[in-house]
Amino acid sequence: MAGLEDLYREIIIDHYRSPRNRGELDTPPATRTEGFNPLCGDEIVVYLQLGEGTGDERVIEDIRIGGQGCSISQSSASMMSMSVKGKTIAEARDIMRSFKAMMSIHESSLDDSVEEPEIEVDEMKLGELEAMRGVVKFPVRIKCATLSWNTLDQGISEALA
Amino acid sequence: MAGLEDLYREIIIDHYRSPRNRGELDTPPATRTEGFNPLCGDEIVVYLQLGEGTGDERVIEDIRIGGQGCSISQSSASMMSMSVKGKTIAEARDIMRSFKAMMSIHESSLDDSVEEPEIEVDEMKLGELEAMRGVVKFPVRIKCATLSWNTLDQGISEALA
Amino acid sequence: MNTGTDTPGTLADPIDSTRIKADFPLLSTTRAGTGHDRLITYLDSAATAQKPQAVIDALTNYYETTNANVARGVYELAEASTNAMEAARRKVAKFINAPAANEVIFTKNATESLNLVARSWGGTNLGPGDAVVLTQLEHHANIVPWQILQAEKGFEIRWIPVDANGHLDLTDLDRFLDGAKVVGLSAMSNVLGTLTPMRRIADAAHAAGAVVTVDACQYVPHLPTDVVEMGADFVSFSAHKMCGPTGVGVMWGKAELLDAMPPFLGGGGMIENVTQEGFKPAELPHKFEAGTPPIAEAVGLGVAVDYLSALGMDAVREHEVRLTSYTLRTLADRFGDKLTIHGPSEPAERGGVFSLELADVHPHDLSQVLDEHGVCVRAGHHCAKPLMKVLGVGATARASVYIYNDESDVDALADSLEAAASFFSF
Amino acid sequence: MNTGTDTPGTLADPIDSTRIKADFPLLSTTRAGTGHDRLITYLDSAATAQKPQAVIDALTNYYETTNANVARGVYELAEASTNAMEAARRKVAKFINAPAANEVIFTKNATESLNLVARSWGGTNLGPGDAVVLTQLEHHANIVPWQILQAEKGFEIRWIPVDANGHLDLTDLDRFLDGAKVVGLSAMSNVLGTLTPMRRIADAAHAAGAVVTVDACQYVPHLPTDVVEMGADFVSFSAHKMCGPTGVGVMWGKAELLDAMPPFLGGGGMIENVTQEGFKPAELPHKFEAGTPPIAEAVGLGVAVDYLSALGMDAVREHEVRLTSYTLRTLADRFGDKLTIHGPSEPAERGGVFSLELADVHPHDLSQVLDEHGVCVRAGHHCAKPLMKVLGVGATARASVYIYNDESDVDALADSLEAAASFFSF
Ligand SMILES: Cc1ncc(COP(=O)(O)O)c(C=O)c1O
Ligand SMILES: Cc1ncc(COP(=O)(O)O)c(C=O)c1O
Repeated sequence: MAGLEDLYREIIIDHYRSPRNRGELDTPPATRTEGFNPLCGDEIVVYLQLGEGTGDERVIEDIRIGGQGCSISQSSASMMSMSVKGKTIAEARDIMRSFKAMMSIHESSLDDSVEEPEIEVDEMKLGELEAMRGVVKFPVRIKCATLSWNTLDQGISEALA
Repeated sequence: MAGLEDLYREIIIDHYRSPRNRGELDTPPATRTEGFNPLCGDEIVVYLQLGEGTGDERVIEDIRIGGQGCSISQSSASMMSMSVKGKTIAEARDIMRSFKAMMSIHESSLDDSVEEPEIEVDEMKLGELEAMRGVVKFPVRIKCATLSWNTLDQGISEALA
Repeated sequence: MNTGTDTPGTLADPIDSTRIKADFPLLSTTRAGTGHDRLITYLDSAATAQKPQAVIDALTNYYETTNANVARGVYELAEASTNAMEAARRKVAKFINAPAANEVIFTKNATESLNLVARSWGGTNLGPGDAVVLTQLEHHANIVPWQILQAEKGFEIRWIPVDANGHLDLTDLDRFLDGAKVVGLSAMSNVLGTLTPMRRIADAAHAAGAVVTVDACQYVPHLPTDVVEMGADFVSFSAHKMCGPTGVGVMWGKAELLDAMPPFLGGGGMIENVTQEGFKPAELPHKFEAGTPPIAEAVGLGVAVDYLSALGMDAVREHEVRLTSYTLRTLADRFGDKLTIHGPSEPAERGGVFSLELADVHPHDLSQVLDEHGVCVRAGHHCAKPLMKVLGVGATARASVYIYNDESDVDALADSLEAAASFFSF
Repeated sequence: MNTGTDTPGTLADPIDSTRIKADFPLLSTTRAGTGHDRLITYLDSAATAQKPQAVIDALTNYYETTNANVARGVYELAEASTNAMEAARRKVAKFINAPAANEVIFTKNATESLNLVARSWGGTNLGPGDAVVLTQLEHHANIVPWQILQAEKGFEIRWIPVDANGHLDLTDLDRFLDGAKVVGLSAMSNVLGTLTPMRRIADAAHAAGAVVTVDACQYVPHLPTDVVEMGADFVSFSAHKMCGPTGVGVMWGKAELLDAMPPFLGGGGMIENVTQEGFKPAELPHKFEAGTPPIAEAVGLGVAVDYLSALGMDAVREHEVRLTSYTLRTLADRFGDKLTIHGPSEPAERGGVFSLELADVHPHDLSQVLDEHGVCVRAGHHCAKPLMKVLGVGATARASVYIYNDESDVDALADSLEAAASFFSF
């Protein structure tokens, strides 16, 4: 059985206690996107301010996080905000893909009879986000970890629209 | 276990093969009432022609039976038509009560944990209908036996209305 | 899909029903004191199938080791319970070749599944001037939900007729489909055994702009199922007819349609957010699974799927084609014109469901006598009253076979039919 | 109804939970290899209850000896199956003191029951200008069905507020009821444990001309229930929270109301006749039971009712009042202000459901640590998001007790809470 230390790495607790990029941005020009974890009530709000340009080449000039939830969802959102700030949409999507791959490979391997496509995890892109790897041993919490990323995904679509 | 002979008494088979009062009556002056056994598709049509008078004192001057179904539902309808023809509504209701009591006492005793009111069966009123007693050992068929009576009951209400 | 067979008789039956019967406690043990002091001949699998020990054990095991409410619990037991149910969902998805597991919705039975489609898709997309096309083969479960909706929305219902051999008469298909928005279609008739040309009808329906909702209650338990190949948009079936428990059914639907539909039942588990002002539905499959799902039942269905998959659905189909041939031959040989068997006469065109009429013995009386001989068949309208009317009967006696039936069961049926014929000739 | 208690402490607890635990396999056996190599402390019965051996055995027995589809079969096995289900219906009727067994409708869960009431009664009787009165205590199952209907019918929804102690604030009841046609009311909150003054509200509602639909999910399993005394028109609950199987719920309603309502789901079993032109619904209870019912599950519910009746619901209630006192006292003694317990402080005014907030530890994280100590509690919004908003929290950690819990479970909870407090203080 996985121990609590696998889940609650120090860096996670640190982001939970001192969340980065917490706050709001003026909308417009920024966009505001809400995400819910319907199973537990965690809420994440992502504010996005993109730079000029076209499509995936636009840069995430600023990002702010609101909402409330458990240590995993809040620290994940905080880490996410750091990892994508200043990146282009394309780069942010790359990181997102790697992060979700890290989460979902393990999610599926817990069950029998699953055939989901194996996605390569690009560890280089993850950096500090690697600390979240322990979450996959607690499958119920995966949704906590991915909530902010799903909200970001939706936010990007809205910002580009 | 009850044997088939308990169910298929000769008199029942006789009524099935040679149904009495089979046919239709002109409506109006007669009434026409349909009954269905939703579980098996048996259908009974009861035509009623009441005499003059008021309420329960009116006489069932004529009755005809239509529809289709199994030997039990058809013979029961045939016997019923004989037993109520020429009787007042009040008398017919008495017979009906006795017949249903005969059916339902046994229906309930088949199950545990039942508390239904015990109704006295007035055997004097039943006459030939007594032959139906064997049906109660085959509870699924009770609904076949009571279908025509329930249709009569409804028909009387409609005729009096 | 292989709905036919490869020259039955030349190879051995791929299913050893004697061995299989031993897996089914109700069929392999006598029950003294219950009036059943002998083995019964169970020929009512079209109503509900018996359950193998593995499925019964799965329920016991679930309640003894894993029971907890799903999806909302952080603790390990709740997680195990959720995993067990989601594993069952993936098994079902694979069994019917669904493109994605979240397109598999657990309902309480096929009837709820069909109501869900009618209410949620139909309630949103139908209005006066529209048409819903059904067939005269349909079970009430694929009729009444549309009639309920019709009263509210005022569309027209059209009926594809059945011909004298129990097949759908598609002569006027194009005319029927003109202006149709929905086609409701049974994949196999529960009265006649008719296998319908689903793909042909589905393609025509789609060309006409209609969605296709398939009642596969009698199909999924008996034939290899591929919802994509079928061409269906929605496919509904019940666990209890395929060796699974009562209390759970399946509604498969194309994700793009399901995503666009409003939820059916409201409550816990199907929401993303609720305020006093309103709610936002959750993602698939949860959107359509309000309240505590039939958890143990879904797990049991998963094990039933394992059981059938181990036999192989091609083998199941071949076994039933053989047994159908044997049944049609035996009954014709022994009863000739005295016995009518409704429906297609070609085994490759039908399943093992036999609606019987024996001379002038009413089906109820017939099945009563059969029961006296330990032979269980169903008498009645089989929830297909419009079809009864087409057949010109009020009821039929229906015998139906499954994996655990073999020639000896058919022989017992024939023997008891003879006994009935002689009993009622007094 | 006795919702209070006779001086707890002066007499012995009428329920011997240690003996009772032995009846529940999941609670009395360790499960090596599953990560559960010790007994667990199950404190999530408000989500779902564990099942006694008798209920599990009833399912096995049903499938091994009685399995057949109900109501339509003439043969003995089908009759035995029908009798078993109808006997369960009568047991349930007696358990809640329903005037007639045919007022007891088997559904798939309480959520379906509540949707049935909203759609079938509400769909027929509500329109613009009408009002539906709910309480801020409601579970989503008694909120979302009304919101779905509201979008279609355009009535107003009003909310009876909750006061600081977790009780309903009835100050403005008359104003709320003015023009109301429905009152939807939880008999006991699944978050706060609050017992609501049902009779008072029901009488006022009836005086105002409204019907009362009671969500009794958390009530029927825990207190003696008398639907007549409650003053309710409809009462909904689930089997799985009262030691019964998943996959079956109950909707009780007054016959005169049910008779006047249109059917909910359409299909087999709920009709008296079907033609291509339309259908005529069957009598109660069948009218509301479309399709193959949860047969084994209903039988299992009947056995759960037997089990609870043998204990005596007065005894169950007294046991829980005692355990509630002990819990409130223990937690207050050991944690003081560090731990908030939402809801009424008087054991006589509440059930054994404890929504906890421990300092700044998020409920999810809390329940994760508790699980590490084998203590199962639920974290989240408990399908009561509007209530969460009133409480000013996003989630709570909820511990809930039942017949098999005793002081030792509460002590284990307290120990693990201490462990959590120290783990998160690093
Ligand atoms: C108060 C209350 N109402 C309704 C429900 C819904 O019950 P079910 O999920 O069994 O439909 C629950 C349980 O989740 C509940 O606690
Ligand atoms: C063809 C067909 N459709 C629908 C149903 C309804 O299935 P259920 O009663 O499990 O909802 C049945 C079985 O009764 C069936 O045979």
